[in-house]
Amino acid sequence: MTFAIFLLFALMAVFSAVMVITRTNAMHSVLYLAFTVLSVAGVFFTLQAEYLGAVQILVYGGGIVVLYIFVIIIVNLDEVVAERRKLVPKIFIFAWPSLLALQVGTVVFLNRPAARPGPEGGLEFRALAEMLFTSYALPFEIAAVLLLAVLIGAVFVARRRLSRGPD
Amino acid sequence: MFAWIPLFPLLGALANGLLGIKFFSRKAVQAVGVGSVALSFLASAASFVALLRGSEDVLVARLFSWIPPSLVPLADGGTAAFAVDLAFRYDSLAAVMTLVVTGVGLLIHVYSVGYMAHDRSFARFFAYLNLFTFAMLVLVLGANLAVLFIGWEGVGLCSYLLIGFWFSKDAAAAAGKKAFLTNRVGDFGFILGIGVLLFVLGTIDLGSINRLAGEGALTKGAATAAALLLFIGATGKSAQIPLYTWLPDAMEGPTPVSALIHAATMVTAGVYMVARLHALFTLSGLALDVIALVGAGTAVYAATMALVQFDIKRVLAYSTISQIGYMFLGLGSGAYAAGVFHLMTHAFFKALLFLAAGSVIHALSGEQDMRKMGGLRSRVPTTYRVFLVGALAISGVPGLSGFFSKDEILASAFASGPTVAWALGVLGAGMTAFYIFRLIFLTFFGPERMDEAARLRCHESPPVMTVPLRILAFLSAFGGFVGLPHLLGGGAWFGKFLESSTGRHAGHLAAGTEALLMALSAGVGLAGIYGAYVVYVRKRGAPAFRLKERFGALHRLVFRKYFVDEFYDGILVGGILRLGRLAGGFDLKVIDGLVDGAAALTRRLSKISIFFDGRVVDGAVNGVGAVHRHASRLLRRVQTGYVYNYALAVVFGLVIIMALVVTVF
Amino acid sequence: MPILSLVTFFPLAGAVLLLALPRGRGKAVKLTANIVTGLEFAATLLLLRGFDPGTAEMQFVERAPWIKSAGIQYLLGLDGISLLLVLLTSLLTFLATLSSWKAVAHRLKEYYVFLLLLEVGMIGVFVSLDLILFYVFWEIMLVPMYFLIGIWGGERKLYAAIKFFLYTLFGSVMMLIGILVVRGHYGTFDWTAMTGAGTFLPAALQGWVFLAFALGFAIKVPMFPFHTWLPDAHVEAPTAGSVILAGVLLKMGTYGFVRFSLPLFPEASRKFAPLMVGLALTAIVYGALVSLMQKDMKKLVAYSSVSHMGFVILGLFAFTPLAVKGAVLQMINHGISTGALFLIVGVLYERRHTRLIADFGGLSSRMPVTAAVFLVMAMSSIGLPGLNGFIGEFMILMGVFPVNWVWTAVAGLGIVLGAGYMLWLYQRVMFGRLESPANASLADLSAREFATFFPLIVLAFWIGIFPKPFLAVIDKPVEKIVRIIHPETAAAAVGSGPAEVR
Amino acid sequence: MVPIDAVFALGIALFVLGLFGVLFRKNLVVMLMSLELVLNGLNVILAGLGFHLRSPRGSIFAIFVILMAVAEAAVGFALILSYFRQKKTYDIDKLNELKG
Repeated sequence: MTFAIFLLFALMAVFSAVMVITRTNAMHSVLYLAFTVLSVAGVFFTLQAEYLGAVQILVYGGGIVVLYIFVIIIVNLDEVVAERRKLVPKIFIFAWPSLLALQVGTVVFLNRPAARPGPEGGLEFRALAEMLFTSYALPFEIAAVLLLAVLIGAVFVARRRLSRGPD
Repeated sequence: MFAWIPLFPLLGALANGLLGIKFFSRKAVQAVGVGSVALSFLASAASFVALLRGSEDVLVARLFSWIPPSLVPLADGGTAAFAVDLAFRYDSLAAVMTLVVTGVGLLIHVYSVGYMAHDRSFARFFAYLNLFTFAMLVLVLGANLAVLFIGWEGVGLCSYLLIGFWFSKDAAAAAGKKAFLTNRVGDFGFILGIGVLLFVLGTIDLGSINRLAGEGALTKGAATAAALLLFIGATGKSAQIPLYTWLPDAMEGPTPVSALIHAATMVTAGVYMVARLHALFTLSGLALDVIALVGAGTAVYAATMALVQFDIKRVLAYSTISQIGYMFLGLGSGAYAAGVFHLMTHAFFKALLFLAAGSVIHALSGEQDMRKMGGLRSRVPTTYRVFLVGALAISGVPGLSGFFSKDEILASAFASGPTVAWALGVLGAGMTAFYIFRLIFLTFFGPERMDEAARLRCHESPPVMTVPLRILAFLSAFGGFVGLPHLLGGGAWFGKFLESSTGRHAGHLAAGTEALLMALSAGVGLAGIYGAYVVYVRKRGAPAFRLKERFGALHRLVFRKYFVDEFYDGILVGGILRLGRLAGGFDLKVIDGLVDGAAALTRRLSKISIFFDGRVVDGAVNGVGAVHRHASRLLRRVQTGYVYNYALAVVFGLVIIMALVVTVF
Repeated sequence: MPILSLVTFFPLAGAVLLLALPRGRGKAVKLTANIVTGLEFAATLLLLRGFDPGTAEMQFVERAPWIKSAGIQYLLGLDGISLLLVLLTSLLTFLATLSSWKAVAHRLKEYYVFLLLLEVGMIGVFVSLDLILFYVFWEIMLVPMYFLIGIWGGERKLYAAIKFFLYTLFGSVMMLIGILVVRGHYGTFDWTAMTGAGTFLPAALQGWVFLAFALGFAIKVPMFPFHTWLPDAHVEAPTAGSVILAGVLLKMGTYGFVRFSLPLFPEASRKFAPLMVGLALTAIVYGALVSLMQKDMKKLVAYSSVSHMGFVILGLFAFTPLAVKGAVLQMINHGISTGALFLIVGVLYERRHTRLIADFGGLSSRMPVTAAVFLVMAMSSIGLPGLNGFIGEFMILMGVFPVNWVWTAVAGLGIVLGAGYMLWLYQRVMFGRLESPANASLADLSAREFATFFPLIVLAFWIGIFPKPFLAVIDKPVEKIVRIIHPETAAAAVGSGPAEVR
Repeated sequence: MVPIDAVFALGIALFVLGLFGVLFRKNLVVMLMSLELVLNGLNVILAGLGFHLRSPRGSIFAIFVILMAVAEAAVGFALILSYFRQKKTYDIDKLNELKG
């Protein structure tokens, strides 16, 4: 049963991902991206990562995707029609990522860890929180600082150009 | 006591060089310059007296450890601690040398006060001159080969600086460089010689080398190798075949310099060095023969060139080369004391000749071409008289200093040297007399050939120049009596005095033979003078012109100095320069080409496409290879500057890494 | 007191201080930089106070765990060899800073910051005893040098900077692989533990690791045929960059050989000695030949460095104590004389904005003090007895002779050629007629410029006349290294008591 | 019960689709979106492994990845905005400053 739901979400995710990268209109891409993100959140739920799923919806769906929409509205440009890659034969663009996927797949499938027995019915939030704030306290703090830096940096980069006035 | 001798010129050089150029008046400069050498001369004299009175034959003053000991393996499988002390050694040989250097040096310093009076760089000149005196004294006092080498190179440096003293003259600057470089070629041998001695003996201390060589601590082969290598150094410094070409060019320097460095002292350093290591050289008969033959050969060879030169200083320069050849002939015959004796008398009369020539040049406002002189006898009488004394001395006229020393050399060559060398020596003696009197006749006799302006300005030199000339003339005339041979009732005192440092000369001749040889050498000298008289005075140079026409090619050959300079410049120097250009091209084309090719991918990243294109194309055109071009053309396309292409590169890198991971795990 | 850390990171503090200064205050920036490098030099001099020349062991050792999981330590220490190089580094950096007072006009602050960072890297290389730490400093130093060349360099600065960077990076990557292999054998990155272990890598492996290290070092030295980055980097670098490049950076390669290759891979060192010596001899003659034909003063001096560094390698791989000591001393000598020569070229360049020899001539009459300084340094470079160059070259030549006289002979050839290019350069620049009107009004050395040369001149004479203090410091470490390479000869020397003095 | 292989397959699929997007598209914004896809693919694998091994670590790492995605998006947008203000385009083909 769970697997069926997983498959459903997975197919939705893949489909909308394909749409994301193939739409010529950026706004359409964004919408499909939102779909993908939500589907992946669904996948998370089927994998009993409820907290992660929640974060995915809140942060990705509510934050990042909305941000994309804003940006597209602000710059407000249509997709350039000609999709043209310079110089590099297209074959490489297919070949290398595919090769990479193949390799990753080989590694991952060949090195599958044995499943650890455990209670069905989801991981406890408590365990996650405890681990996050004890073993991973330092990375957590660093991540916080990173976010702060990004905040300042982004504001700075975007603002300084503005202050130069319209050019 | 004797360790003070070199100190004064050093202080003088420092004072004049560092302060004098800016702050000293002319008077102060000359007081410091001349005074320091005078003090040094006094110290030498005092040391000499002390040596005569004292019971010690050898005094050693160890100043401090220069290069502290380090282990080196030796030829016999052992190890030795190689250490060099900055130490001075004073014995009879050093005593003679210091007296000559400081004595003649002092006179030349005094002379320079007058000669250089109008030069702008007065202080610099005296600083160099003092520095030279210092270096020369270090050379003759050094207790080991390394300290000797300090002086050896030091005099070379000063020679370089003084030849190029008028550095804005291109010829002077080039001549200085040539002198230094030629000497360097010799030093190459010298250093290897030191290496051999260190390797087989484990020491480079002069006293130890002589002692060990005397004890037979080294094989004949090793001795020959060391001796010949050191002799290469000597040929450079003393301007012998094949490294003599720098000396005539060195005449670009001021005349006092030519007198001091290129006649009296520095160029005889090779002679001194061989005499200093007499025990080593004695061990190797081959080396001695080589030295004797090179010496005799040079003596004649240089004399032939002196016969045809017109530049008054160049004649003297070739004469110097020739005379040093005699000294080496003496050394090569095993008569070390005789060689040193000639070194001393030569210092007197050649310094005299140079300074007198300088006086002539001074009188004619810088004219050096003898074809524009003539008839100067009455215009510069003092100069003429002293010049005549010097000429007679060098010609070997009996009674003057040159006679005694040259005769002693020829006698020893006859007794124990190769006979060919002796014969050449006699031939050279005649030529010597001829060319020096040719010079006198051309300069002081005959019609006045200078132009009107020069004739009017022509004047005798001031006393500050003529007094040293007179003193040198006195020494040239009578300096030989310190070595008056037994045959003439003397005690050969000079040779005896030197015995403690250069050993006793083995070869002895019967009194009759000796007398015969003496008569022969005197006769040859007089014949040479007469020949010159006939050619240049009685026939007014006519025979010379006829000879010149008759043997045009030969004359041209000799006049152009056997084209040796051209050979050296064209073949050797030119060859080296060509090699350098080749190497530079190799660097640029091949190595860089390879590097460029290999690094093409990464290089392109660096956005230097314009230059690089040129380089790639050039490289290809120049035959680095078409592969190179194709590879780079392919790779160039990768570097588009577009972000996604770089992203693709990243993916590609990931693929590679993953491939590694897949294969490894 | 962790004096080595202090010495190493003091310039870093200076750099931070500089960053804090406001941008417009050029003079304050210059002053601060000069004071910092001056203090740094004084601080390195302090090392002399506690230094004991009587031991071959590392001194002032500081040890702290750094990356525990990988067994990497923060391990500093110094012996006589590194001491001299540290002193040379701090002195040359100080002089380079002083020499840039007027030469650098734009981006002052960054310039001095990079200079100081460079100093951190260089000193770090000379004092670190953990291989990874060494590697880190080795790489750190690349970055500021890259920028110094790339930003303040000449026309082809980018090309030169990239070439420099790639060449040396390539070399150091090989070295890193070598380091990891070494660690595989010893289980530690600790140099003192490795040399104290008494075992070495298996012979076959040693060869490969030696080559990996050697490549890294050889590129830095630079040995023939890896030398072509040097002329470009030198020509394009600003004066201070050239001084440091020639004076210190090249020494890092030879230092690497002395510190790591010889004691850690003695068998391989012996095995590859003919190769190394062959390359060194090639470099000596080749560098000199190429120097002869250069038209650009800086290039000439750069190629002469190739030749001189060949001497150092030659001395190191002769393995006799005399030659190795000579080689170590020659590193210092080369830093002094070539550093000074680059400073002189810088002085001329500042005045005329050209480095072509043909643009000069007859300067002696306008710039007598410069001419005198130039002469002293040219002579020092040529190896005139009484100046520093001679001691090193002489010791090397004499120390090499017993091993193979042909080596000495070939190297001697280099000395002859060395005099050739240097004197020819001197003749063309300083002698002759003053023909170009642009040269007629050149000013002689200013007091500041003279101050940059003065310590170098003093050192040149000092080492030339009384080298004992310098040689005494390196005596024991060098003998220890030679003992590792040639246990049998050292044993013989010890067995027969003090060597026979004749 | 979800088999881990399926999770891997989904993750890799999203990852590669994202890569294609980055490589093919020339619209900067879409390129950034594709990067999000890549990160999502990664997150799926992380979550799957966490589930598979009964460990909260999978989620924790995924949270950090999301965090990074946020940061990347923020900086990316800032750059796009300032770039756009200069060039009036977000066509990546015009952005070849790296070529110098």
